[in-house]
Amino acid sequence: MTNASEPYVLNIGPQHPSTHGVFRIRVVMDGERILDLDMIVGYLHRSMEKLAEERTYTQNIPFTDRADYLAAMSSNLGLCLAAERLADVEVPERASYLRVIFAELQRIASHAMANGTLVSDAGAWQTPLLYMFREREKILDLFEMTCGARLTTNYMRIGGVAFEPPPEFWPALQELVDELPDRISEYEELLTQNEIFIARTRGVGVITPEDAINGSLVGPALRGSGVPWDLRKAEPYCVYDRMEFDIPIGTTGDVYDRFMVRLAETRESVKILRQSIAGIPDGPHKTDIPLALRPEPGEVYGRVEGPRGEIGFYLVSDGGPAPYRFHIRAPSLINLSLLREMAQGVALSDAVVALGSMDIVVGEIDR
Amino acid sequence: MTDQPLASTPASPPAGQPATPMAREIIARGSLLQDAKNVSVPLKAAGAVAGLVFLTVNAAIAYIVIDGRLDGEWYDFRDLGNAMARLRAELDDTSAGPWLSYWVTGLIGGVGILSFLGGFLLIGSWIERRMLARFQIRVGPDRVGPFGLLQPLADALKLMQKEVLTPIGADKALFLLPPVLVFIPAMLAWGPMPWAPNMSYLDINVGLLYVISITSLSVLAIWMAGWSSNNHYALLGAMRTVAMMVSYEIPISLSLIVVVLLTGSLNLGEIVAWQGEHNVWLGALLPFAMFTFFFSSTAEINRTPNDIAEAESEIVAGFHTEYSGMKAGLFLAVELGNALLVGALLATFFLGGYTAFGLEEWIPPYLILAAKAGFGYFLFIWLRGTLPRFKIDQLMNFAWKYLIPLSIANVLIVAVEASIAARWDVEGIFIYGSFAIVNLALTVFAVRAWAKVIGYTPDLEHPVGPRFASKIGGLEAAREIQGGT
Amino acid sequence: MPAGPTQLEGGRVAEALNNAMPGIVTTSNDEWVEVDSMRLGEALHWLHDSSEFDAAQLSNLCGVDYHDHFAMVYYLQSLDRNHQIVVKARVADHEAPALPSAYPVYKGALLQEREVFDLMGINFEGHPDMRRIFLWDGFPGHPLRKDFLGIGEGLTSGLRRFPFENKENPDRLLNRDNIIPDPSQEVPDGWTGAAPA
Amino acid sequence: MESTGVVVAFYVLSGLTILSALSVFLMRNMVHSLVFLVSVFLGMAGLFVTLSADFIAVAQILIYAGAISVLLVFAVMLTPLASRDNANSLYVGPGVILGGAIAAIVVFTAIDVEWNQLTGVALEERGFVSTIEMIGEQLLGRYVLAFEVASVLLLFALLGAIVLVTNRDEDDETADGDADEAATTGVAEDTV
Repeated sequence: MTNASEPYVLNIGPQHPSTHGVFRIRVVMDGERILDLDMIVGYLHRSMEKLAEERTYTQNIPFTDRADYLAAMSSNLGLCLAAERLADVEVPERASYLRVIFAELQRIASHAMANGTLVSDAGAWQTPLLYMFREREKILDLFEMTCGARLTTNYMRIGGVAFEPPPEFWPALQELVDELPDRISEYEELLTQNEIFIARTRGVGVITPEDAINGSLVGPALRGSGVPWDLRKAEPYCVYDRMEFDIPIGTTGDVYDRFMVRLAETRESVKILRQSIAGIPDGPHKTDIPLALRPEPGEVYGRVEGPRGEIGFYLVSDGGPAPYRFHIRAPSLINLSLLREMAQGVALSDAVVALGSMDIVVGEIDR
Repeated sequence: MTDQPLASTPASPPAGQPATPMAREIIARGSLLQDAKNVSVPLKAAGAVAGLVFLTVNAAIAYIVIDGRLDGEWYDFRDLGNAMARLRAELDDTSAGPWLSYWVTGLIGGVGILSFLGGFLLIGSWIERRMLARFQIRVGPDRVGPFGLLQPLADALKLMQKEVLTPIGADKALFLLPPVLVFIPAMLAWGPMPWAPNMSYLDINVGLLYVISITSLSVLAIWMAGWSSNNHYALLGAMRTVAMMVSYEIPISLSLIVVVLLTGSLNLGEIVAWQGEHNVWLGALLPFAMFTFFFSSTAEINRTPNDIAEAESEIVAGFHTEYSGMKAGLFLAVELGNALLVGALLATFFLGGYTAFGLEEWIPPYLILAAKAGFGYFLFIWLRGTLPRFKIDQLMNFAWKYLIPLSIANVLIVAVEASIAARWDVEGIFIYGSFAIVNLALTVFAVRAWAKVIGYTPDLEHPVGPRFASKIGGLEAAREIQGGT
Repeated sequence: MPAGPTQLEGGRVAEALNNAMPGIVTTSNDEWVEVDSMRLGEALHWLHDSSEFDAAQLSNLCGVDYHDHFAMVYYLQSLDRNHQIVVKARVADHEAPALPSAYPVYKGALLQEREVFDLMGINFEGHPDMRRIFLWDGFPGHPLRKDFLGIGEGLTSGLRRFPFENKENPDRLLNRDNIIPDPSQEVPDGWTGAAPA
Repeated sequence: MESTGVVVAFYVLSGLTILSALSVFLMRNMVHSLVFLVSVFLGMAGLFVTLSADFIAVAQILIYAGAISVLLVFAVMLTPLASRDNANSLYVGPGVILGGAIAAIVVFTAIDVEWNQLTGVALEERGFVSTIEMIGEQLLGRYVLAFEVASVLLLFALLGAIVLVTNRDEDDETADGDADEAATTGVAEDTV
């Protein structure tokens, strides 16, 4: 006896609590089980890559804020590194340290957001999210103190950073760094031993290391599958080669592993922050560059390890003040390459959690 | 003042000072103690006199209560049922006949229950939001009225102003009914609740069965809402609700059968009286039944961790996705009311109802029951602020593989105990004390043994947490690390 | 000199590719290796399977419009060896560009190739789901092409000169001197930032 | 007690029940029919209440309105083309015959039975306090065999339902399948 049931189409999004933005998935479902899905993006497409061809390299930095609006610092850094390599600009050491500090602060803030929304997707009604927002708020306060903006920071510059942090920045940062390990332990106690959370996330959305590498996954999604790959170690930029830290990796590549990897990375970021605060030298915070930077004709692919993984900037220069081609390698988009495989045949609840664990930012997907 | 530059605010606050104006304002408010010190002497004296008068009046009431002069009289406010009985007797004597007394007392009782519920619905969402805010280290609604108390009123006004939409393709008749229909069981189930020894609106012999059967009716309204909306989210939510209700009705019934076995009555008033008489709360005697009842109730009324029928991260709002305006508000209100109802039922069945070890002689018993129901409601808020949500298959497994077999075993054990208690004439404290210990031990043992039989091992026992690599690599490195452990 | 710190010499890759599949490399320099666009799939497959190059992951792919032809750039990387290989393919047909898809080798190409198809109009043969991704079906043209929306003959898209740039000395540093004064934006004397009374 | 209230309640409830019962087969939409069927169950429960049969009334709500209707909900939802026209049936002929036969039995019983036996005798005089104790004593005393046989029958029905629903060829149980199974078995067990 067979219970033939009729598949139906469910539109998740573009306005849906768990798509984290205007992102739409058309799902073919059989009861509670997902048979097939089709991802529909582009609601937030602002054609940054085209617009960038009409603007100077410095003018393009704000675009990177708006691409990944949850990790503006990291995107800023990626573009600046690429442009610096293309135009051969030297960066003062203090600026490199400041960049590391802000990139790591941004990583903590972004991971807090990612983990918070993941737990929210798993059904914990906002409590973990708001706990994680507590530290994020403090980090955003530090950003505001330094550059006046909280989300779209536009802080990095080609050749350094825009401003020297104000004097009150350093004690506030020290205080934050001192209390962060305790806070992270609090989240661990709250969630990692919670049986319901484990039941919801373990064995869900499993990605094997082979698939993860082949599917171009990067960042915590790749490390959650057990692949120890981190650009901060593989291709050290700024002063990461002087920092001591480990790469947390998962075991099975499920949602829980990705969650734990993000949590552990936060601890590693605190380690890096400590070393940066201890090691930061005096000196200028930027080098002056021409108002309209005109790099030699050529091309460059600069990349940094953002909170969501490898943020790459492919720049082609034809000698003019604006890039001839400006391409952002968006980890949020490319991490979704395996979404279909991950969600096929699982229940809707699992798919939602799996999507949440990939930590997408729609601004970056659509650009 | 006009030519003062606008940029007069300090650039940054001194170290150690709160950064934002609102935080400064909050800190500058000062404490209650300081406010008290500033009170003038005459006012203090007046307060002292008022306090003395209050104490004297209380002492007088206490004396009268101990003296027993209030018992059963119509002015005895510890039991509003007495006044009603007096009223009925008066009305029965009139020429109009008994129908008048039925009408009048029925109306008074109904209005009483409705006004209690209505009052709770007004304040309940405020309590829930404020408490959740405390759990979530934020302030919560505090703008409308004192402490934000008028927030629910403002919300209701806002909801009423909103357009009530009926989706194209919806089944109009069935779409209009459910917001009203869900209210009916939620109200009717309050009928047999014993508020005090003589204070029960619907004192029927099958009270417990009545509560179970009435609450099982709401599933139909919910299903109608989901089906008629012509929306897949609504339908999914409705079908989830139906499946959950059907599954969790059984553990609930089994856990209440245990109560009936021990107390020997289906009448809620008698169940509470039994607990008062033996000076024991059934929750202590029947821990497993209490847990089953509470957990299954969360599934029945869609509260965390079992709120899968309206899991907002999955199916938006479940069965009431398509409802807008006050209709959605009615669904939310019913949810609140149901939470309090389950709290009251939990109190009645397992926490001694209106009794509190003799305290009900002093404090009006209905206040005790309200406090206990409020405690149950607080438990729901606590859960909501703490736990993630289960998946539907996990919940189904939990009901059918764990709760139901264990509940049946529980019924068997308690049946044996009840017959022992009926046949063995020993002091209550010994026999029920031993039952409490035995049941607790059996519960722990049985749960663990059953988990072993089913083959469940909690993930907690395996090592969790990430491993750390100090150097980078790809697939080979991953395999090496995997193989190394 | 290779542009990236871990990038392999293009010549070395070209030599190995040519040894394995003669004639597949059209040109190479120290940064990249350009392969025959019709045999791109073979090249990627070989690089993916080769134990020497171990190009396990497709890190980035991107198309560039050079007015008369397109160049597809593939950034491959080996995680175990920690190096990067840049493979380019020249798509000569500017009217109906087509190229073998990298999807059979790299699943990560799924969405990136759709993006290139959408914005650049290059058709990938063998891609399972070749549809527009950001723009809607029926959108006129492909925005990232340099001739998008019919830029006329003799004109090019892009920024020729930055308006505030100092014409006499374009390499002067970013400071006040470098900005051409604009009378309408002149700051009045004694301006303190306060709003006018 | 022949008070006017009971009489009014009787007429209201019977009117509701009969109208709903008519609507069950006059409605073109299967879901509407189902809703009216529940209304019939509730009306009948109300009629039981007017007869002082509180246990039967509550059991009527619990089993029929609460459980059987949920079973029907699942039946409707699992029926392909659930929203089709109700008149569009293959079995008009057998349906008419069956309905006629049942109607004949009901009419015959209604005429044949001497209904007026209990009229005018107050229940208190017959020592009738609580139906539930009486029912319990009768079920576990005089009719214990029938009770047990019915239980065993329902147990077999329960097992049969599980066996029928279980996928034998493969052991992948979906959440959906679990839910269906739960619903079917749940109702069966409720009636036990």
